Amino acid sequence: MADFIPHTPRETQEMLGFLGLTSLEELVRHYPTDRTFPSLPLAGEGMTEREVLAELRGLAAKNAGSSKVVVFRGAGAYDHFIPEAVHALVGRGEFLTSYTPYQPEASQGLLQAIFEFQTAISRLFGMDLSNASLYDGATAAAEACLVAVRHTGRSILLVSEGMDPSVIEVIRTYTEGLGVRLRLVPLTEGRTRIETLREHLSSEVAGFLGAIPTFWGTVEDFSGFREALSAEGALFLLHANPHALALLRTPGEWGADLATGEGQPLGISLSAGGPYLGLMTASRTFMRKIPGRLVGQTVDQEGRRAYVLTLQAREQHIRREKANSNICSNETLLSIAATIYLSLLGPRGLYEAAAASHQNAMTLRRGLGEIPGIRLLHEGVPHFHEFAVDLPMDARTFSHNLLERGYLGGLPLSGPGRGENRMLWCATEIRTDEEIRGVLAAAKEILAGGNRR
Amino acid sequence: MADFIPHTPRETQEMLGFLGLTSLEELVRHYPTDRTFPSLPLAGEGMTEREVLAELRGLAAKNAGSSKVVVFRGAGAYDHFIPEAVHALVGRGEFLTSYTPYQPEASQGLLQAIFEFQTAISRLFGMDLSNASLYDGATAAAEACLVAVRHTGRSILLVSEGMDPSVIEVIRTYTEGLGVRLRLVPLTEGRTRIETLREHLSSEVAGFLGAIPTFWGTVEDFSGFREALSAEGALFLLHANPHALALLRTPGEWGADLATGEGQPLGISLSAGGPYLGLMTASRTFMRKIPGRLVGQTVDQEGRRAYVLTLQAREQHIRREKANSNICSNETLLSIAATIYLSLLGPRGLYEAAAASHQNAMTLRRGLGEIPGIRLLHEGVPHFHEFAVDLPMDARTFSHNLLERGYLGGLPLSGPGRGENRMLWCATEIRTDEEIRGVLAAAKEILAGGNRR
Amino acid sequence: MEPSIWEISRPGARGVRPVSHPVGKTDLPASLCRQDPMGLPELSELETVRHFTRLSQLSRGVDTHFYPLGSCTMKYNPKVMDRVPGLTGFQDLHPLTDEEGMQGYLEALWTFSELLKEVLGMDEVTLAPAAGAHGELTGILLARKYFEKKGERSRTEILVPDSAHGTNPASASMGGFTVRTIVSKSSGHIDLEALTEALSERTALVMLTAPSTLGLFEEELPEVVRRVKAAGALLYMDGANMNAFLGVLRPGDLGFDIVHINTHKTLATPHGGGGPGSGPVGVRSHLAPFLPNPRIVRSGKTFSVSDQPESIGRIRSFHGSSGVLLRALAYIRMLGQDGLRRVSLYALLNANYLRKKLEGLLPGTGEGLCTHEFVLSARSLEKKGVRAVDLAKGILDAGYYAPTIYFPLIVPEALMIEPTECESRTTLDRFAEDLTRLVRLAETNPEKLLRAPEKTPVSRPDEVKAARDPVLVDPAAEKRT
Amino acid sequence: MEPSIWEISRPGARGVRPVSHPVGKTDLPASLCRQDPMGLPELSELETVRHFTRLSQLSRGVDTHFYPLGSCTMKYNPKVMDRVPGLTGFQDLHPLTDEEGMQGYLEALWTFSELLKEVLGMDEVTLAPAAGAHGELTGILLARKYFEKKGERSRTEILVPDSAHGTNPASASMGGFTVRTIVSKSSGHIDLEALTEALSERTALVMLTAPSTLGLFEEELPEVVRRVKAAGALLYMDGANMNAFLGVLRPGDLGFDIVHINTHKTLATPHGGGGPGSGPVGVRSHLAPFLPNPRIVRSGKTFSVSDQPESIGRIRSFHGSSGVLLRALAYIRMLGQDGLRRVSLYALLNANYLRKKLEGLLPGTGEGLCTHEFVLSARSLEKKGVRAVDLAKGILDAGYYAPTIYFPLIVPEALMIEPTECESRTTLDRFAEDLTRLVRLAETNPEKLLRAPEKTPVSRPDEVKAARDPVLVDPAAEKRT
Repeated sequence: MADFIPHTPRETQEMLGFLGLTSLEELVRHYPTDRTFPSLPLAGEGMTEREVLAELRGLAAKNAGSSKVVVFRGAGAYDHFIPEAVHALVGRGEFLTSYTPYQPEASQGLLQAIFEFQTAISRLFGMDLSNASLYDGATAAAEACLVAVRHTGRSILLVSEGMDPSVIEVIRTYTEGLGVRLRLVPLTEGRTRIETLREHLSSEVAGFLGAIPTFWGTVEDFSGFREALSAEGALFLLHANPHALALLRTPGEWGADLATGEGQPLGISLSAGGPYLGLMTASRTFMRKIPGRLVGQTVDQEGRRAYVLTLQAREQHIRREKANSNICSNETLLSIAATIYLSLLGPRGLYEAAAASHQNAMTLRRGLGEIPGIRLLHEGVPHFHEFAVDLPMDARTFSHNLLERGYLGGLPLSGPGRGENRMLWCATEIRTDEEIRGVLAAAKEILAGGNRR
Repeated sequence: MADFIPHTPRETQEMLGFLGLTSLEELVRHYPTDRTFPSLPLAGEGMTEREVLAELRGLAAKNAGSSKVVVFRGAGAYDHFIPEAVHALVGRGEFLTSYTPYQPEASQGLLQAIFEFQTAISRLFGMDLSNASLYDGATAAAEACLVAVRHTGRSILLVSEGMDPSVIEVIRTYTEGLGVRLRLVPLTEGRTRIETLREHLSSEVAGFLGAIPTFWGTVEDFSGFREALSAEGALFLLHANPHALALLRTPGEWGADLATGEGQPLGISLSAGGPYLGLMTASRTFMRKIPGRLVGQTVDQEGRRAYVLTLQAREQHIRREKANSNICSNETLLSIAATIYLSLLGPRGLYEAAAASHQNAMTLRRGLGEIPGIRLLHEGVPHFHEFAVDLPMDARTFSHNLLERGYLGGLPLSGPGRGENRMLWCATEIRTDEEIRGVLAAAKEILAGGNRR
Repeated sequence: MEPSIWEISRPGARGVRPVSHPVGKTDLPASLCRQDPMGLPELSELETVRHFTRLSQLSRGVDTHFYPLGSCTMKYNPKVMDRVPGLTGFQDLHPLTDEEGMQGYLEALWTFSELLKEVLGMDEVTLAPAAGAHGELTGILLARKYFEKKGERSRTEILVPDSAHGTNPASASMGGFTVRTIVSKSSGHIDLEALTEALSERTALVMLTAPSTLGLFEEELPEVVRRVKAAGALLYMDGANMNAFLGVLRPGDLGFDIVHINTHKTLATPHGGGGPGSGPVGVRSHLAPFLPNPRIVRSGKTFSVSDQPESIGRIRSFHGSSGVLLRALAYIRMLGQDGLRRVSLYALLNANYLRKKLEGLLPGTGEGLCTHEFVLSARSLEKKGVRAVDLAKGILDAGYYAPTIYFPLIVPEALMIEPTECESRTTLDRFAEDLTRLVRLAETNPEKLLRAPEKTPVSRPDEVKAARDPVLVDPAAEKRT
Repeated sequence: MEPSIWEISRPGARGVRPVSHPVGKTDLPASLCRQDPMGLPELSELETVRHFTRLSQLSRGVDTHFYPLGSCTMKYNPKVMDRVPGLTGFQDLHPLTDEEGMQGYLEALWTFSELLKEVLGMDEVTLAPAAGAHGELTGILLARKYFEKKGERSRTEILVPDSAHGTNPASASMGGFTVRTIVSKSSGHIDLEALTEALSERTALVMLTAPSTLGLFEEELPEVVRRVKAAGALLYMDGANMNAFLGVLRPGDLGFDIVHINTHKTLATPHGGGGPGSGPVGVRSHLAPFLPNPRIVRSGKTFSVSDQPESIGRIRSFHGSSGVLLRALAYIRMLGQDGLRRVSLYALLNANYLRKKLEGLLPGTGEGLCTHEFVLSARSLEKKGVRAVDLAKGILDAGYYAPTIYFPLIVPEALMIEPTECESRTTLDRFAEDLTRLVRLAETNPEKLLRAPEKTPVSRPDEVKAARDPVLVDPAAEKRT
């Protein structure tokens, strides 16, 4: 019952008349098919907005979102506090209903917001520059790998085994057709030994991609990596949780050439996995080699400060098959959300959120470690806000029992090298002591009790 | 944990220093009391925004709102469809965070929106003009009565017994101190007979206030009222549901001098009773006698169209104790919401909503009338979208049982002349046939069954 | 300029459809049915959205500009508060829901009034009034009822200082009282002698704005209280200026019998372009029985709504403006005791800082420290033909909203400036520089100010024409009858 | 202009606090901790709100202006759709929730893909791609996998017409293919001979945009399909222009093997200033096994997520951009079958109407009816020194966003105009008048156009300077290190 078409019947008739037509259907007579107007499994006239909202509200209510269950799960998507002002501002129609700012004079606000995003992210990563966003963290990492391959002309990519497996999968998907060989560099006790890195290095290696922190929540010491890689002419790539960078040594401080990350922790809703925000930063050397939009500051004809899309010679609409990437639409609205989030929290707020996440996770970890039968992994290694444990029972069953008690517990892991009983936990700054005590009590009860179905 | 104060500690110190002070507390030393800084039953540092939203969400979840129960209750507050665009637009910061447009050059958009509200409401009521809103329908009716008293210099007010009792109460509260005598004009079979009106008329009567429709949902025939009142020098006032005016003869068509109404049905959320929107319209004679803001169209220095607050000589900030009313803040944001609502629905949409409300109510009425033991009131009299019935059991108990089944049924009425078993039902355009069948089945079950607690 | 919505209207166009099925004619008799066309605009949803989005952009708010509108406390309205009234269970709650179905709502309102009682130092609170002026009227009706019950019907006068908001005398008048104006001293403080002289056995109520509209706290307030009580009258506090003492002092402790506050000022609820506001009233116990119906009552863990027999009656249809009140509750909860105090202390800091920054520029009122706002007089510029309004228009061009002008009435060419606690020193410094520049401009190039504003969508509207030949309804809509 | 957020920043200022308790130092070893300052701005919440509110006002969107940006389908984004991703249970759902805790979400996405299958006439759909170009890459990787499984690894070429979006060749290249460009006929249609010549046993995929970027539907499409299939290659449809045939014809019925659509174009999800978009891909059954992981599968009334062994693998971290996809689902549901058809028919009506209104003004491409957009060439104005970009700037001053310029590349000085179905005839008439006036202006007073825009917050930025000496990070932030 809605089509958002403004025409009155009379206007339609007059417009058709102006075109010398008598019916709308004549407008598609020249279409190269006789199978027009297929029958679709939809009511002829659709729903009212009230009806459709009711239907979707019903579906939404079936899910165990974080307003229903207490979330102790991360693994790439994090349940952080998001100030309401973020939603209020990015929801403004001017941002929401504009497109890529091809006409800078009519899009200065949007361009400035993106420019501020680039600035905030490059500063947070300690890198020279940032692009204006990519799809998500995984595709950003994959694009960074492609930069390394193109830049070095080499075909082997070293990826830390500590990388989120879904990120590794995406890199594999992106690089498989290009003759790139992916080699996983194993962890030792949750960290990459520089000796292990050296063993994998050769003159065919385009780069090494490490994680801050690892999928297991461990914080690596990358001392000497930059030098070891440079010595072989390989690039140093890091993939970082931007929230963690409020606490941890940055890609810039480690000497990375390119650094990527998933921007979701910066004020983006969990939203069942998307849309998220791909971050890509680089040292100035790679300014003309990275993919995606870039906004630059310049002046207008009167010398006033102005912003424009710049260095477009890298992009698909100019270079076509020779472009750095095929990316066109990116995640601008979410990059603005992240900029607003970072502005609202500021350096101290971001530090507090990150440090409280860390502290909550460590409290949870200690508590779990005290439960008989649960074994902590990576003992003695520093963690950010995630950590792994081995359970004395099947992790999926354990998770199911926690969910029944109102907790989205750690992520059950399975597959090669992980066993069936491994679980990856996370706690963010918004978890309270009471919630932590609650999940620990639930865990004890499940392990003690009879409901291991 | 929030105070929305931007000062850094250093700025605070420097500002205090500039003032020759060393502490903030010195700023209140001259306050004429030694009982400063009382202890309050609040945590020293308050809650984060997340915590406070969680608390309020918890309280909200305890209520049987219309997303939880099917509403068949009206009696002054109506569960109509509200397009999402209404919320999206009135929520824009420029509207939300501005105040009464004292500086017209910086508030043209706001002024134009109010001007459009005045236009839409005056057209809907069929009256010459509308003010820029009052608090709610009841206070609007009371203010209209005061206009009548002032205009005629008389002290008796006739109010139809068909008026919403809460409106009558407010009129009584507003007029009691002014020596005004309120006389209720009784209904006969849900309508005021003109003979009855004539019996109440005298040269002391300031005016008669009737309702479109009555509290009982009945639609009165006011033929001859205008003439009868004019003959006695009394004013004809009508209080109308603006939604009903899409169907029913308007105050303007009946010849009213002033007409008021509750604007809530025009796109305002139920919100447990407020803020709502007081409507006041008038014939041109009363332009300088009505209370509240008025926006007028004029031109600026260059002859461009411009809008301003006008005829302010009526108002409290100019006339003080001689003002038409004490009103200052009114309900501007809600008047904009109503204007957006009316623009989105247009005349056809409003007609459809009103007509479908009427038809749904009549379907429900027929259904209830078929249930043994339930007696319909006001048979044979036209209704809008409300109607009364007598139940064979206590109405509150009946309502309680309906609520348990997911229905907010008709309003249980009690008090003089109403009995304990009377119930006032309502159906709006958003009630479905299925919901109507559902509540009828529930009603039958309750009346048949054992759960009359 | 944006065309009017009737100028955009296209006959036959439709926006949102409220029902999914076709709706036929009703069976209502034609004699009772509307014959006139409805005269509403006809547009698509996009046209409506575009129109009102553009209108919003043609208005300044706190979200876009510094808004030093004195007496109105245009502080920041935290975005989180905007979420509260929209919560499912509040937004969609019918006001006449059976009590069992609105326990959460009743608890929220009850909690808010309990907090307000403490903050105001009063024994009872009503949340019903829809705005500050509505709160005043409520307070006045309470006083009437009180003396009626006491058998003192001869108390028919209300005393109001000449510095008061216009709503005070207007409310007194609406309540059926005679208003006597108390002339202020030249310092702006209340004239104790004049007050004493005016007080009599006819005095029902003395309405004070504390701190006064001049940004001053009556030094002699304790004495004022003593004399009013001695005369057997009640003392009313217009709490519009509560941002000067939130968490710092309590009207009840000062001896006031009745106080109203404005949540849209002190408690950060949005002003909405002129409402909705809300004006809770606090009273001492001797006035509690008369508070408006209905009342929210707690009994154990259950909340209910009931009418009290001695009440002044209803002052509106339902309980109160919950969409506003719940926002204010959230605000108090977020601030906590320390936060509430900081509000006032920083409001005072900002006002005093800005006032001192402007020292010597234009004469102000009062000695020593001001409260949360202050008043300057632009009279000295009259010799150049520049009035307060011209300065205000210059301030618009400088990128701000303008201060309140010509109020309080007792200060000629008044500019009433209230920065609130929410503005940064940077903003205050910049505003002081700009105002200084504008006053200099008034002296060197007054013509420029008389032409202001030049950077707004329109220049000064012809207000005389507007009042002389009022156009209150869009002519484009009339045409479509 | 609005200062940068670092210029507003005040060291030590704070906005929102994420936690209610003080947070101390962590026990992490200093060698692993950040030493550099974070370099983030420090502001109050109000300063942040005011800054971004002002920035928003400095940008035009569909909500404020007619936005005829060709190829981008800037239609109205119904406000109700904005509510959907924020619903509790969607917005707060962790993507790795146990399946039992996300049945409603999985059902919604499954329902949407079922609908898309029907709308596209394809056998399977993936909702994973984050944008149109991402969908293209997905389709190309599917083709690679398909031929790999089929043992036809020698198919290493992708044919792309020269009228295609730049993303087509770029995606092909990212997928590891060699791109061969097919030159179009002067009419803008595909050159069947050139295509036939280019087709070989090395051809994996032919990527067509249908209708083409010139706003024309290939007349000889059935023959194109026949020849591509005969060569053993797959046929890809870039569905960016689906607004020309939504509900009218189905790519599957035409013989395409793979198609992507852009929900932010055809299905009215907001463009967000450059994203998030979403680019679902539909395929015929022979390609279904290779769709990206994870897949949403229904079994009875239960939905689950699983990986398929032959998949090309993951193309992003999680399932898809649900915040976008759920909006699109709402849109389809609201329109129904008739509404979907009307979208295209009215998009065509508007484009053809506006094109005819402009007839004779500037040369266009194609004979007869166009589809949902059309291309004009401003080459004739070059003699006056006016280029397409100058006309675009004039259009900004006239109160619109500008059409796409310099695309498609094969039309010199191209202006690509797409009005969408959402604009009223009034808007089209006014735009036609304004464009006519501007073209006349180009002839009579070209200087005026070369100076345009004059009514925007800035005039033309120096793009050469921006590229020659790139400033990509705010210098004000650098200073604060």
